[in-house]
Amino acid sequence: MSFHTLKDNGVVVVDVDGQLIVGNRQELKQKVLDELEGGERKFLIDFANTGYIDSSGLGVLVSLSKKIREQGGELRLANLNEDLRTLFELTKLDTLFNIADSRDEALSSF
Amino acid sequence: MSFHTLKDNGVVVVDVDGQLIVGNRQELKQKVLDELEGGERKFLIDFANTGYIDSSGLGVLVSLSKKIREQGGELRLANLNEDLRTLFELTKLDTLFNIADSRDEALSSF
Amino acid sequence: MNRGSASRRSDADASGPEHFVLELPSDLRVIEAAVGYLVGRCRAASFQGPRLDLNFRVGVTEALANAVLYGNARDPRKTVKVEVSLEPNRVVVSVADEGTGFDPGSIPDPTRPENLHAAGGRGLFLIRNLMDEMQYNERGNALRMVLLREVPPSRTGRASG
Amino acid sequence: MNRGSASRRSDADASGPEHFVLELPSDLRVIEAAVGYLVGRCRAASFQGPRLDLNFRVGVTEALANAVLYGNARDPRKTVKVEVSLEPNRVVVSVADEGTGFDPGSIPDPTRPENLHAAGGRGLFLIRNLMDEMQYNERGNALRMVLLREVPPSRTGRASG
Ligand SMILES: Nc1ncnc2c1ncn2[C@@H]1O[C@H](COP(=O)(O)OP(=O)(O)O)[C@@H](O)[C@H]1O
Ligand SMILES: Nc1ncnc2c1ncn2[C@@H]1O[C@H](COP(=O)(O)OP(=O)(O)O)[C@@H](O)[C@H]1O
Repeated sequence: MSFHTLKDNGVVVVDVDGQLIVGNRQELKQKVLDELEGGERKFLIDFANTGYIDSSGLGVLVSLSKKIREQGGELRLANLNEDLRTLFELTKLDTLFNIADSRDEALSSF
Repeated sequence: MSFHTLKDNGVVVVDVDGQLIVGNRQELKQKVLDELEGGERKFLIDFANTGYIDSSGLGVLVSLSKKIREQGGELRLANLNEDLRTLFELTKLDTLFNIADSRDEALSSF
Repeated sequence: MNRGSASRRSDADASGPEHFVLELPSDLRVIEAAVGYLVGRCRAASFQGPRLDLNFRVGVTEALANAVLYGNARDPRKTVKVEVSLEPNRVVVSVADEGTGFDPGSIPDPTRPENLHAAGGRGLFLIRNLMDEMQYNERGNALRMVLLREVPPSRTGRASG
Repeated sequence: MNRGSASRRSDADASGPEHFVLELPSDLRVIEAAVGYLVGRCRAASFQGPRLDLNFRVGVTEALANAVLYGNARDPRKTVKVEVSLEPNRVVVSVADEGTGFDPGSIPDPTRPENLHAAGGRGLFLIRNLMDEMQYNERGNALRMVLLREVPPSRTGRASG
């Protein structure tokens, strides 16, 4: 698993390669919080290359979204495959997040 | 385990926090090779915060030292504790490396 | 000379009903590798598709995480034992920790509006919804989960294909 | 309901001669956690000092790495089994893989000048020099290592303290 970050037109885009689970969620959290502290306000997490997410991974997304909103920013998600969508629907977290089909869709409407 | 890199007067100093073993040696190798590719020639690996090293870790040091020498550079080691020194002595690798007692000693004589 | 161990290892190659075991240190870093091993064994027995990639992977990850974090409270002297039976139509996974257990009946529903913004509390819910059966022993330190290979008509979770 | 598993877990709390087991997926990422677990168990039985921190940690790491890399050739369907007996004066560790074994007699000495610049080939040498006894089974897929708690008079390896 690894995380890659790039900036696209003022949006911090984080790619999650591999699993987002209890063993590594802290890394993602720290990365995003560092950017938030550095003044960034628009965040997109791209799951195109993500294997699976567990409840800890979902929890990190919920708490990041909250922290970003508290600073007047926004977190969006993109490229959830069918399995990941099922997880968000089961847990009703699909009602909490702005979930775009593609990275471009998420970026163009920020 | 994590690696921290800084530059001190033209020397790339790498701190190894934790273990340098079969599960993570590639990370160290890649980090140093990237710097070598980027034109750096003087390297110091500081083991002050290292727990233990296994034969794979020793092997990475040997192969990095060789690659650096091939480019006209030099690799030094510093702050080996008594356990780590024992490993270098057992394997006779203490005869292959420039091993300094402290970081300052290694840096001042580069 | 440890012949006992050596011969036990070769028995593992004999075919028959697939049964396999892991005994793991209480360390979150082993979970991904352990789940990878179990998924690999299942796949080799031609169990595949979203029931493996989603339901099995996530359900087993949750069970292991709870065993390490709560059951064994990351105590470095304790292990987590995983036993898997791969049967023709289903897989049975047992995850046992060395903790004192808990009361799984007392866990709130994470999908209620007042819980939706909580960072935690979705693990057991996911196990319950992704697996076809889940049951703790009386003490609450051993969880037995059953996943059917094919989607049963009226269950949550994705259909194959 | 998996009572069998649950009761086996509680037996582990009973005192007596310390014997413990791990069964691990063939994945390099589990090695550090596994060694951490074993060291923790040893330390809890008041085995400590450089014989634990250096000799035991490195010797067991080498044995696990070889079992994963060569014995099981990282085959995701195979596991590595570790058995430890913690006796009053020594610790006995057996590491068994599911490979076809090898001939440990044929491994060259890595400290000879012509081998000193090689990147590999120091694992068995370290085990041999850090442990007080080491012996493979006939097939070569199970390694039994013995480490005395106190330094014996005429062995390589650091003295306590
Ligand atoms: N194996 C276990 N041993 C003891 N307590 C457990 C165990 N598994 C779960 N629990 C308890 O159940 C609670 C809910 O777990 P879960 O639904 O996975 O959510 P979370 O892990 O986010 O708290 C945990 O906080 C813990 O108190
Ligand atoms: N469990 C094992 N099963 C099969 N072959 C093994 C095993 N352990 C070691 N070997 C063989 O012995 C060789 C030497 O191992 P070692 O001394 O640890 O050095 P290295 O791992 O650097 O090659 C390995 O390259 C491998 O061929």
